[in-house]
Amino acid sequence: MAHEPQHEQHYHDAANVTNPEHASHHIVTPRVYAAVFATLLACTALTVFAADINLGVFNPIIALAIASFKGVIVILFFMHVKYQSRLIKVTVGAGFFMFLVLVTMTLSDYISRAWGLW
Amino acid sequence: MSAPSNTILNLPDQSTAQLPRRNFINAEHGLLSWLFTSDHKRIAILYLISITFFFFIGGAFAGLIRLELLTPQPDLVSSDTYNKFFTMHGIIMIFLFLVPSVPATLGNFLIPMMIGARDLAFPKINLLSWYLYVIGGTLTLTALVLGGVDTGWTFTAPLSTHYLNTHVITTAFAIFVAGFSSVFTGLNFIVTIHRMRCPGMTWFRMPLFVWAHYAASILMVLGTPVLAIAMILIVLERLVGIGVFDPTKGGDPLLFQHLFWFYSHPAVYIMILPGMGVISEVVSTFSRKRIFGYTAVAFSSVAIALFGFFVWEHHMFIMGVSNYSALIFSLLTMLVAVPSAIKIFNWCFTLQMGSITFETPMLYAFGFMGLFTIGGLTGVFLGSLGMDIQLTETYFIVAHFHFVMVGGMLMAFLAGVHFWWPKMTGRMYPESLSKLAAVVTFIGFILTFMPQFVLGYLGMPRRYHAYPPEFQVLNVLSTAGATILGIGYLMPMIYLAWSLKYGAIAGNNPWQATGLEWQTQSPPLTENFTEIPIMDHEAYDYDWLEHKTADEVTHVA
Amino acid sequence: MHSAIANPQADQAQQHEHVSLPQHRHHFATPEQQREAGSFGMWLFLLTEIMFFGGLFFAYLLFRNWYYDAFVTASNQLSVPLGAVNTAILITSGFFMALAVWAAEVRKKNLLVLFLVLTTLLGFAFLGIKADEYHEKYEKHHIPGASFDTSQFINPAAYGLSEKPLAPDAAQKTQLFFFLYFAMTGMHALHMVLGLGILFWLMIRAQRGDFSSGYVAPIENFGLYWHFVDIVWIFLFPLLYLINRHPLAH
Amino acid sequence: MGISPVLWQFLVKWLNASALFPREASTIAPYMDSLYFFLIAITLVGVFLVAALLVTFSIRYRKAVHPVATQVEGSTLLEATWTIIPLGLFLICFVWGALLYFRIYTPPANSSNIYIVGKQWMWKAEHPGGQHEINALHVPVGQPIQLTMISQDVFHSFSIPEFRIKREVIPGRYSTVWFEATTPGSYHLFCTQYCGTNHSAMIGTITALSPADYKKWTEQSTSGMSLAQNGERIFASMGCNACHSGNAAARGPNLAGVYGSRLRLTSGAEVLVNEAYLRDAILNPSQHVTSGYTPIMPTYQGQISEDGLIDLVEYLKNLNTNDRVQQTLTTSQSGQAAPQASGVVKP
Repeated sequence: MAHEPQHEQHYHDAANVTNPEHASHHIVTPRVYAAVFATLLACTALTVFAADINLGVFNPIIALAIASFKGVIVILFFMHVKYQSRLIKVTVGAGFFMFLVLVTMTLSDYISRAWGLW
Repeated sequence: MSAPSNTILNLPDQSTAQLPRRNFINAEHGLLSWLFTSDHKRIAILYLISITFFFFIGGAFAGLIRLELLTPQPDLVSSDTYNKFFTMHGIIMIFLFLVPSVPATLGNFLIPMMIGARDLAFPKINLLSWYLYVIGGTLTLTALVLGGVDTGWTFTAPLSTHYLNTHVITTAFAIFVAGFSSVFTGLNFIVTIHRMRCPGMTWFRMPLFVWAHYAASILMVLGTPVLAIAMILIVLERLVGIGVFDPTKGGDPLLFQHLFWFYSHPAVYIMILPGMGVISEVVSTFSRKRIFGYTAVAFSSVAIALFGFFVWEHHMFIMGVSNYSALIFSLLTMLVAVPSAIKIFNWCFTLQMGSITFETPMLYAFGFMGLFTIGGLTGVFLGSLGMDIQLTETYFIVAHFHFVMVGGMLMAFLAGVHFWWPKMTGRMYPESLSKLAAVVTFIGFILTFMPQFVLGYLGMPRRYHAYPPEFQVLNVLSTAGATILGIGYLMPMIYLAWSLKYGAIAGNNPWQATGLEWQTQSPPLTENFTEIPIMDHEAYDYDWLEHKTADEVTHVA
Repeated sequence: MHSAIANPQADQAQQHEHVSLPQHRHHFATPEQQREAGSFGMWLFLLTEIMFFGGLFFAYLLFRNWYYDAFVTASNQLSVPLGAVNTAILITSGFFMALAVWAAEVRKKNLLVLFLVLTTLLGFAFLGIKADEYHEKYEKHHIPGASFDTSQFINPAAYGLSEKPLAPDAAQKTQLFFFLYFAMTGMHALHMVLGLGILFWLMIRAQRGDFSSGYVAPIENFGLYWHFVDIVWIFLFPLLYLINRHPLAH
Repeated sequence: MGISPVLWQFLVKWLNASALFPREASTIAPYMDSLYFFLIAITLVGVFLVAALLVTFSIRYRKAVHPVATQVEGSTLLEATWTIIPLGLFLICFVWGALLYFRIYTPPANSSNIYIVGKQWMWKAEHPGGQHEINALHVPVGQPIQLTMISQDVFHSFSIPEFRIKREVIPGRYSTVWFEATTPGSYHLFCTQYCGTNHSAMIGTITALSPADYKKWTEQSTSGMSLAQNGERIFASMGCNACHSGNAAARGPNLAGVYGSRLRLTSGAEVLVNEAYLRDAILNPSQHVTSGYTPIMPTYQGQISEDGLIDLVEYLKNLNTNDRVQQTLTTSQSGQAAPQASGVVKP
């Protein structure tokens, strides 16, 4: 079932030079899905477990790290981004980048409000 | 190129000229064929009609506002009514006119044609986006008919959430829905520009109009959802009263400001970027010259889109944000002014060594360049932290954004409508009348908004129903200008309608322009091109145009 | 450069006669172009969703930092077992959705329908548990608004809880937590409900055999949507349920 | 033919008032105006440059004169020029503006404080000496005045164009601005942030008086009780003194001399005690528990008005010794039964 992602029977249209990022289609096997699924379940258990230990400031960091890891593997495998064109990868990146802009730039106000006395 | 003349206008022999027998307008008949169309050109026409409708409603409110401000006393209407007037003026003009104006009409019509595609990537979503716009517009009108809303278009919390009893929820919902219309338009454009370009149409062969729309679409897709969530929070706050924005319950009213301006600052670039695209096309065509520094102009659009996301806090400099944060945002604001300066100078130098003619679109484009320069540079006043203290929330800021939005965007919109009118309808507008309209608009505009800069520095606050008598003279000047401006806007409305039936037949390419949209018949076929074109030359290649053989024109007689 | 007109459709039709499908729309040169455009469009839509939830996530982040104690106490009122089970259910639902995409791609109609049904059932299970949690909040007067009651946080001992009592001003801030809890999970649930509606439509079309001949774009794009909803929950779960689960050690 | 009388009247009116620029009536005004003139100069140069280019090129390269365009690709040098020069100018505007901003929002140490409370649709000014004004503010010339402002409801904005100052008045948080008037006279006070129905009626008059006149005005318009005295009364009547008595065994920290000091909180943070801190500690006490104390103070959110909070803050600012606190406490304890158990968390 699985094809190599590059250079196989899917066509590269010579006339359509405008789409060099044109990616061939890739079918992910159930085995990969199952592995990802198992990892996700394990991570869920891990995050519940980690929440019960007092690690101070590291609790939220670990929780978010696990959540981010889960999110990334869902995006890469369930959502096929690993096998997609660079355009899609950049698009996904852009979404999270803008979210970070929203958070960090807004926080630049909230964090430094107390610095001055006004 | 024998006898020098003052025009490039190249019309077919009017005694024999005919509109193409088959085109997108007569392809199907009946109202339903329009309401259920998936043709991007027909949707563009639907948009054109609906935004014109809302423009004149918004304009009527502007007229009423100026009329009230003719005298210092609050004599024409009550304070509440006045507040509803400027709120409606703002909401209608921004969300229902400026944001969709160029992208949803000209962009919708032209982007597929310019990149050699048969339609946008998602025609049904395009139609859906028009329906969402109509629903948003209808809800706004509903709020208006039910008694109006007086939050100001900025919906400042906690005023909008706890202290007003007008139709805030209806209006917020209207903006939410209209916002999704804009998201879908932007999404459609991005996918179309990435995926639907014809063979040979590389990124750097695209007209700058397409680049500008690409940049604006990025802003629409990434910015608008944040406005949507801000509006939802306003509605929930009103319904449940929960206090995210209420300081007595532990919330922060500035959080709303952050979320709101995260969209609403990029929104001004959503409004102006497509206008800049129009100006690039017009200036190039009427000076018969490739745009000076094509790449710089293209990248400056993208730079504006990117930097546009990093400057929103300059709307809040005196609102109690951290002073250090204000420093960062002020610096970034200065940076975002640079790409606009690049564009202005590149347009100017496009004229150099050109062969310039002065048709109506070019006059509007000149108007744009002058007014946008003033509008842009007065923006630097407001981005400069200390100066902002004196100028913000006064008529200076009103004048500034009207210079950018009306002097800039509306001029560009009119330039574009005149420029592509022959393509969209197959007929010419009356040239001398339209030149008069362009001049009247320019004079009216200057007279309306120049006095407001002075008023602003004198300290007259915006959104004031009554004002101290010493400000009257300048306000009278402004109202007088608004009257002239109103005439300037009514004129195109009338003669363009007239030209639909009586205008001269335009032929395929009356301006001898290079874009792919001009190489096909006017009005175009439903499928745009009988065969998908191949782009084998750069954008704005006037040599190619001159040597192009007749059979390269896609034409169905 | 004299021949400025080509006919790529004809060329491609020669190269790829097998790809001519009834779902192919006229304005796309090739089905491949159509499919890529569809998936790219879906991704852009998901970007808007990221920014949409982003606003809520930022509000959460801000108030959690300002009113940490209130958020911890309020968060401890949520049931971790229910939340964890729901996470597992949603992940499983996503797993079946991924398998459904695979089944469509390898053109196995019955498997596709089966996986779609399983996805849907698990989606409903998630919403059922969520509804139960909402109901519990309702009974405890933890729904923000007029009936919101903070006494449980001010005097937990009277309710048989081992929580650290909150000062009244801090206890009021628990309302912010619950508001964000309902806003975020509610917005997430709304996306689930819309998704389930689309799933029904997809099941009917799948049963009809629409997706068994190589035309998988709707399944694929809906899969993206469904996984995105998963991801939102993957972040909501630790943020809302697991803020600080060891109050005595604190 | 002459000018029509209506128009003439307008012109006279306009020219008699400040025609293009407002009067300079504070020490900040000249700084603001010089930046303004600099920015206007940039704008004029920019506009004339663009206009000159447009006109020159339009005349020299119009079709009749220049029938065939010469294609030019661009010029990196020229483009770099009009990237770098505007950037440089804009950066100057940034630095200059930032310096001015910090000047306007950083009150000098010797400034005297006046409290402003904004509400729909009026301004209340409260002088420490107990003078209360509505939609008016009397200030002395030659003395830096700091305004500590708060809103009872929505955003307002306190603007005196002739002084070139403006600051948003925020609900739930003090904001400050300062000025030093230079010329006696009366000036406009505007609310510039849209605040509802009568936004345009939320105006007032600033009267700058010579020091002698100001002294006279102060004596004439005193209400007889200073803000601090009023605050002391509230302090006693709300039962604050029961815990904040200054005794070693008191349940609340000693408040004498707390203003201006640095406090360590139970959360570990170290904060400077200023007006904002004092106000917030009264409304959200559990977030401002001084290290070594337990979070037993109830919130006074909704129980004291912003004016009352100002009185309390002003009282605490001037509280140097606990003598009077303990005195009041003894009287109130002997006079009646135990005071309201205000320090105890309500069940």
